[in-house]
Amino acid sequence: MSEAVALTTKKDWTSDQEVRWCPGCGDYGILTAVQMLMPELGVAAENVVFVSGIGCSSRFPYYMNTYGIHSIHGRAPAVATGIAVARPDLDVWVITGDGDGLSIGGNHLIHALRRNVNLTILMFNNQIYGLTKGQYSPTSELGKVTKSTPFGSIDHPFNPLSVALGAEASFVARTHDLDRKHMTEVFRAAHAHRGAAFVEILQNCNVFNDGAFEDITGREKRSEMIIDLHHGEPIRFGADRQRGVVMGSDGQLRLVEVADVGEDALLVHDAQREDPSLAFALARLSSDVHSPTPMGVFRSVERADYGAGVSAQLLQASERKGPGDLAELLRSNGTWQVA
Amino acid sequence: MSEAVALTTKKDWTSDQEVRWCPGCGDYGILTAVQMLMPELGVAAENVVFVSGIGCSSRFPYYMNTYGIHSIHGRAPAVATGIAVARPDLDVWVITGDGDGLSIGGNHLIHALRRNVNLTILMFNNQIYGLTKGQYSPTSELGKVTKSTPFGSIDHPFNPLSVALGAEASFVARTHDLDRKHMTEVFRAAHAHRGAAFVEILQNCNVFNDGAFEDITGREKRSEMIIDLHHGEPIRFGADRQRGVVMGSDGQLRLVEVADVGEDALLVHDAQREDPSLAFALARLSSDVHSPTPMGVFRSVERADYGAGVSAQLLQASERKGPGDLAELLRSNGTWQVA
Amino acid sequence: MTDIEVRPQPEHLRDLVIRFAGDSGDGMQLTGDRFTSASALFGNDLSTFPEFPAEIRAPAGTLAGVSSFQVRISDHEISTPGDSPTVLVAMNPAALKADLRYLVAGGIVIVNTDSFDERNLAKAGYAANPLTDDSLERYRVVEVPMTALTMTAVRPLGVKARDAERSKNFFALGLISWCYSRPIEATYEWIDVKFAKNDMVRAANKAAFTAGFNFGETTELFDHPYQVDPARLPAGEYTNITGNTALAWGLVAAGQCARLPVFLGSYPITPASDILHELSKHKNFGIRTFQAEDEIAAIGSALGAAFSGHLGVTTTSGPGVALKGETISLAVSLELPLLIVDIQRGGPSTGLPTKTEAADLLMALYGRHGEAPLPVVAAYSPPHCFAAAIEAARIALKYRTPVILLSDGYLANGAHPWKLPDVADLPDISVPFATELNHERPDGEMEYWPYLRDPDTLARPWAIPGTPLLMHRVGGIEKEDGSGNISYTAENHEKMVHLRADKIAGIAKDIPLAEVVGDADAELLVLGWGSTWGAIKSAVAEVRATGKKVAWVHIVHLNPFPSNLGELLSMYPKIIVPEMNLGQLCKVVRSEFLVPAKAITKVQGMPFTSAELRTAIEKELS
Amino acid sequence: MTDIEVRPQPEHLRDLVIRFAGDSGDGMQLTGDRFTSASALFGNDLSTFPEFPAEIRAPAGTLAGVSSFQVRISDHEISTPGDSPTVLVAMNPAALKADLRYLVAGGIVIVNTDSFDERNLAKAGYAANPLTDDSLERYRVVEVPMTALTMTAVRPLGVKARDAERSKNFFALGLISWCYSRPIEATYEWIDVKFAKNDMVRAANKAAFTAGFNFGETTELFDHPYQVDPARLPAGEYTNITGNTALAWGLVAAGQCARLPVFLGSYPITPASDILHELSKHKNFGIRTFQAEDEIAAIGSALGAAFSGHLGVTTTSGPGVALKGETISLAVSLELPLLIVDIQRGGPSTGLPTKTEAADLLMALYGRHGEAPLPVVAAYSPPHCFAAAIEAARIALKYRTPVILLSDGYLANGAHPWKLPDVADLPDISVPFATELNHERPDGEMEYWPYLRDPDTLARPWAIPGTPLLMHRVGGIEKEDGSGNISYTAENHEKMVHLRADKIAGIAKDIPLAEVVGDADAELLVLGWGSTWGAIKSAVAEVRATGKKVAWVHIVHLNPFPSNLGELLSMYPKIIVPEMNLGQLCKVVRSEFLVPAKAITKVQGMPFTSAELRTAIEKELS
Ligand SMILES: Cc1ncc(C[n+]2csc(CCOP(=O)(O)OP(=O)(O)O)c2C)c(N)n1
Ligand SMILES: Cc1ncc(C[n+]2csc(CCOP(=O)(O)OP(=O)(O)O)c2C)c(N)n1
Ligand code: SF4
Ligand code: SF4
Ligand SMILES: [Mg+2]
Ligand SMILES: [Mg+2]
Repeated sequence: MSEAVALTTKKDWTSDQEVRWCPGCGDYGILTAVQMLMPELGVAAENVVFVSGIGCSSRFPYYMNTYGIHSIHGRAPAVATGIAVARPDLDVWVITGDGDGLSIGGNHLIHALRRNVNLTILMFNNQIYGLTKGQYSPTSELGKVTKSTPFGSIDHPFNPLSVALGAEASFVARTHDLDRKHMTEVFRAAHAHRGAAFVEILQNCNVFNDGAFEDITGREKRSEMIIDLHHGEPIRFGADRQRGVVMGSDGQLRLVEVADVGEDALLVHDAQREDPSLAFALARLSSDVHSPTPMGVFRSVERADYGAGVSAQLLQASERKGPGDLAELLRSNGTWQVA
Repeated sequence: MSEAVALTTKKDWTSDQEVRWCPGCGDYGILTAVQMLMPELGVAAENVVFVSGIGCSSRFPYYMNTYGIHSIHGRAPAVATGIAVARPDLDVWVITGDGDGLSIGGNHLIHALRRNVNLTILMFNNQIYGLTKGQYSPTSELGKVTKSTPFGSIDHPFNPLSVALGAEASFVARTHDLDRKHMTEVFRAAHAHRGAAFVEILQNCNVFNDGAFEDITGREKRSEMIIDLHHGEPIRFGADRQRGVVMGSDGQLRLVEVADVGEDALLVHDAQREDPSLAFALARLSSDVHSPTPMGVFRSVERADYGAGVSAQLLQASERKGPGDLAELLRSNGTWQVA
Repeated sequence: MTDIEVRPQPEHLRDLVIRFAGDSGDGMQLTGDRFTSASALFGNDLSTFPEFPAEIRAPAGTLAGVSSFQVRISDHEISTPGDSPTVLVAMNPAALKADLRYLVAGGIVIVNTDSFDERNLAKAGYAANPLTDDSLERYRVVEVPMTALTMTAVRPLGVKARDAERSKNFFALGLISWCYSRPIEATYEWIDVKFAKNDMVRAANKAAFTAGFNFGETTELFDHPYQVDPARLPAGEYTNITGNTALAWGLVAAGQCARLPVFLGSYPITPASDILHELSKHKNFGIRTFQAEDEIAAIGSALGAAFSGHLGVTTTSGPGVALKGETISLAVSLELPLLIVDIQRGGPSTGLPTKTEAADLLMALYGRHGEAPLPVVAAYSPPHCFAAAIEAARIALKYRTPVILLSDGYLANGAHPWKLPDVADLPDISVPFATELNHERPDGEMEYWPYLRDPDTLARPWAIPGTPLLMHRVGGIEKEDGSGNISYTAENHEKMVHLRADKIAGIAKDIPLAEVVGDADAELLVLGWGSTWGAIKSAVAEVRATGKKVAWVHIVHLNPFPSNLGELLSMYPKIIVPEMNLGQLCKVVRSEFLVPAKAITKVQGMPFTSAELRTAIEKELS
Repeated sequence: MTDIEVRPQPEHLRDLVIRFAGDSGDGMQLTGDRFTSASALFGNDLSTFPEFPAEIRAPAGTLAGVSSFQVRISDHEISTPGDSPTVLVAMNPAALKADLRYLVAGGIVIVNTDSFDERNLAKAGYAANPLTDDSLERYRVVEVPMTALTMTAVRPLGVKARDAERSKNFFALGLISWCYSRPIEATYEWIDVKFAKNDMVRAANKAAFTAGFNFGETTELFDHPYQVDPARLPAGEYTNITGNTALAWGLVAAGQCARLPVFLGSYPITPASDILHELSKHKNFGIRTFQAEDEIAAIGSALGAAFSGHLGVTTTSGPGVALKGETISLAVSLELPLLIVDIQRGGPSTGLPTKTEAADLLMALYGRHGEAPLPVVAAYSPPHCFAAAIEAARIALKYRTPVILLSDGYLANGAHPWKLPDVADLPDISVPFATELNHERPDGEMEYWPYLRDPDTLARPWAIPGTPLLMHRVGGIEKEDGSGNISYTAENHEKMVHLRADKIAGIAKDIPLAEVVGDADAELLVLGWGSTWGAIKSAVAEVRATGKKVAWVHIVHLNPFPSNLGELLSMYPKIIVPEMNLGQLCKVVRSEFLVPAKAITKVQGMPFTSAELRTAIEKELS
């Protein structure tokens, strides 16, 4: 497609709708990152569809000058599946939140991932229900005090990446709203992936859950707290890349000082491995957002894309039987003549 | 409770309802295993509730002489959560199928697991929709030809254990309908676990998916094809326990000949490890049911049980504020007198 | 088979109702189907009524396990499978016990005596053997040791005992084929095709069939066979079709007539699953079938496909429609074409999954939050499911609205001959996609307004992804009339609520007027909808045959109603509405037209018999 | 504050309607709330009507971002927040632009002049500054540089400019408090508590409040303040309460009155979430609140809790009820007590989430597959939500049935003084659990039949887990009358369908008769339900005050209807039914009673004004 597409700028991808997020909301940064990335992707705006559910994050499609559906709570992956299966020629994005995508919409999400529907799924994880004014979400930490948990939440949270990996996702990544460059790289890779690409974006809700990710995303904290994953490279991090990750023969990942174990002992990241176990282990490396946390592309493996598969079966059928003939179909169970 | 409970036999746990599964269905064996286990569990029948959704497997509660609800398709975990949270004193079991539990009911299942609701969940996985006469299910293999996939399924299947582990399950196990002894051990362990215990049971549907698991569960095949997991023991299998599992420094599990690597190199199974990554890797060891497949308890870790947590908050509240006083509550926003 | 020629002359019957009854494992559905096809090809008019348990295979020999297939064949036009069979084929005691009650007094019972042993009698709940006590004296009992005879015929082929026994339904079919002079060649051919893959089974079934046929002839079973001549149906080419097949083909046709690819998002559920099965076979028509994870995803995907320019369809039964309510409400708000097919079954809740009912009408009309009106269309016979599907699609596409199409378990599984339409005569229901900017801004710039309506139909334009310049966003929040931008203003909301209502109400202009069948000047009007059509048709005919006057209106469009319905209803002092529910359409017409309509209800998981309706009508007339 | 003593004598008003309008960030809801509380404690009767955007914080300064709070206070009993304010406090141009239309001609506009700069005027879409052109000449405009004055008052405390500016709503509150002679001590105390954690903010708000109060007094703002005397309400202890709080407390009370623990399974949704929030605070009442993963799990868990012997409740709004339909149908089949609370909002689909509507009635009555009848109860005022919750629970428990309780966004967020009931006078709605085997088998053995009904109420016994010997299974498949075993037989199904219907219909015997308010002998009857109560009440009173006759019946029970409703309706030649939908109750009474009832509809996301209804009534009378 790309060559056919005229050069565009951020402006071309920006709709005329006024953006209605709270001042300071992390969503703005994500919107900008996407609007600035689109011109580089070589797709025509008329071939792009953004589908969302309900939530602050789900207002996103209104702000993109593309086709879009602001559907209902939790159902975006289902609606998007219909679009991607009906029209494999389209570039379909799903915008969802931690409540929209993991609470009410959890089932649609994991099925879209397992089927590997060709969707670029961005989950804005702010660990809270924003639009409904601050109840805890499936990613809120234990003990969280919110409007619906005045004595603290006792719900063990989901790790979105574990859920996705447990659900056969072929592409899984994580980024955060404060680093546009990182977001852009991750989004580009997700978009390039054929099939379902799941991206968790740590997003700050400055009104109902301000600073949730500060411990790892804060400018001064990042170098020590963010473990940036690169396929084929030993996993190292820290201001001087002095720390690393190793796998023990007991099947447990551990953080180490590179000096102690030597570069060669470090685990080499393999995002393309068929078996999702390594990606899963990396996703569990930090059980919260207060210790060193891997970011980037955890998993990216090739697998037949669902919509293409459906189309292929149609093609085969027509090739085998020829295009459908209605008159013939009506006679297919045997007929008789009445004179 | 146990000492209070009178001794019972299988008969006491068998309801007067006639069993309506197809002759030869794997469900019979599972029912027998459960009915024979109950007397050993030291619970009184009146404190036990079986909850199911819809499906052949979901007819199960009718056959148990306990309290029971045959609810609606996919919703058993939600209904059971209400029971277990309202009445932590009860012993609540969930019976579901691969369609009931992983297709329409997937979301309720993963949320019950993450919350660690005190439920013993038995999923009858026959890789087919039985009750609706044979459509493919979320666990059906690629290419499966069924009533709804005359040209073969193109849906990449779920691995039920991966889904459960990705959803924070604290207890995850697998067994099969042909080995009552193994089922009994696994069910006993699942029941003993406080919190959500998820058990996948490979079950043969001899009418619509006969022999789906034969390659691993067939009497003569088991020794070479079933890897029986035991906490704290090196993972070995084979007629002469000649094969084993090792973890490479690249984070990949491999099957090996024990002779080649030596006993000490073998991976020691640790079901009690906080990090679910090892259990996950073991769950991915076989990507189908035609190669050596681990069975038994993959994961069993202690974590606060949800219903108990809810009750604890109620208790704390009463202790802090004293029992609720309605008259006081009505005045809590300030009042004024009109003479 | 030359010996067939010399057989005694058959006695002619005008009409025959046979009920095949046996254990779920006995293959009665197959037997009934074959008998039906043979009769269809022979040219009889016919109507079938299969009944089977909710369990896949309830315990063998029990009442719960009985599976029956009732078929009526005749030499004249008929519209029901017959109130009560004249012949009952009972393969085991449970079948006899369960179905004898339906048999006409003096009817023929053909039993497989081999199955009447202690165990089976006990399982069926018989204290004594009904064949030996006098409990069957009111009937003509024909005892045939079918199992033994089948064995003798089949074992020589080297078939194992257990398998040989399995062929006994073909023995029964052969026997009945002789009794009622059915052509047999077609059945031999069918067996060849059906069991092509398994020589042994094929041979066994053929042998059993032949043995049954010859047994009828050689023994003194009846002194002569019977014969039902072909019916004088309107000239044309016919096929025998069930409602679900007709509906599936109607959807295929709708796609062709609209020149759109069809997208079916569905989740299996009895009795709707067969539509998914049928459509999934026809991928060469460009039909995409998607088995979703649940009903909500099914309709969600169909809605997404509709947005993308496909004919979006979702098929289900009552419980599924209940789940789809929120998404249907979204579809009403998005104003996109969408078909929701509800094959009704017994409720509430799981209810009676394999039995019929028509109690989802009010849910179809009102089962959504907010003011969310949509058209409702109901099929009235198995063949009509074809036309109903095309009509529902026509309305959905032309008015950009979700449409609910109602059928039920009785139509779904029942079969009836269908005079094939000429494909060339099918309506063109295609609609144009929007391709141009349609609104001029104050600054003279052109832009696209997704909610700028056609003044005539009030339908909004349908611009699909891939169309340059028409990029736009739609959503469930209230939209500004015209621009479609989010709007929370009071006036706009009221306007949009009325526009959506007026759009649906306006469809009345675009559907056929209701027509009175029978005596326009009668005192009593029978108002019907859906599958009661067959029973009402014959009941009305029977009553009128006695010289009494009665009028009948059967409506296909339940929202909006035909524009002349109110006027028609007001012409009759008495109105009765037979429904397989507690009076749902009756409620609506009473409210709409303030007429004293009276509901005639039956909620038994079974269709009305014409006798029941005849009685109801006569009661009103006297 | 001694200087307050020497102020000029206030002029007495009988009634005052103030509308505070500003940016979402300006804290208008807080200001309005405080003014309301002060007036409540002062003894006025009052009624409030908050309005806010669906966005958390729509862009500052835009029309979309305007948040308003209308409050009416009076010295006599009132039932509405007033049709149009006499005073509008506009904190910025957008607020003026958005809300001026509501103001009575000649009304007072108090504006914060500091916010009327180029940028804000542009954002609000003003070409020219309305304060300088003549566009406000029909009003009395009071210009106050609130931001600047607040700054001067607050900066000395060392507050940062940005924060200081934030206190301007307290300046406005102080100013209004002087103008309308509100007691101020309570507000000082409230600020102390509310901002206890932040000394700086506390001090700032207090300073701003005082500055505003003094500004009113010291400047020549008005030549004198106004005063609204306490209302002569029935003697008793009062609190000011919103519908959602009253409903939540009603659920707490229901648990106490039933001597059952309450289990709330809920999923957050506007405007119902506050009920979840409120109940989650009261764990010391043994109330369990469970925030489920979705609405289906919410009701599923509540149903499970009901099976286990709790008072199961689920709270939601329209979209949630649409999702719960299948489970409600299960609850109908299981015949377990369950409360489904629907706080209605603008639809269809996501619609107008923060605005009110009453268009879920038909869904509540019919939105399920199969014949699945259930009782429907509707609250009519904020305080009535308390009693309505107890009544809904009473019916659910006594008849073992799901009950839908309807409220709406207007009741949910609106506040009204409530004369506290004496807790001792609340009804005992407890029901006994089954503890004994209840059926004797032929062999003389006793067993438990879960569907053996009370001949009187037709309710089935409620045996909860933990009860020895009463182990039993229930499910959604049709059940045999009595034993509750699965049954597919025709007769039993019909019997059960009628039993379920009769049980609900029979509740009519157990609810109060409908009562006529006003002129029993009038020509016209106004039939109302739900939150239209307030507007109908004053409209009827106004019309009658002019000497015309009108009768009014307001029903709380929408299914079944009070047993005398049909008789009452038949007595009036003219019937109008005001509804915030397209005429849903109207549809039902026309059908039930064949009366020519006429719908008066308003679907604007806003309640009827009494003027609108007065006009409607007078139109009918002339
Ligand atoms: C069926 C339904 N249930 C509930 C709601 C109310 N609701 C809207 S958004 C939302 C959660 C939003 O949280 P999230 O998905 O995390 O998005 P965020 O606002 O945090 O970006 C809820 C519960 C709804 N709109 N529809
Ligand atoms: C809401 C709803 N959708 C669909 C169905 C139809 N249905 C009943 S069981 C079933 C699937 C059964 O498969 P599974 O859960 O694997 O159970 P099995 O019969 O194989 O034991 C389906 C689709 C239903 N009863 N309710
Ligand atoms: S509430 Fe939170 S998430 Fe929503 S717009 Fe405001 S800051 Fe962003
Ligand atoms: S259909 Fe399959 S799963 Fe169901 S009862 Fe029969 S054999 Fe068992
Ligand atoms: Mg969120
Ligand atoms: Mg299954």
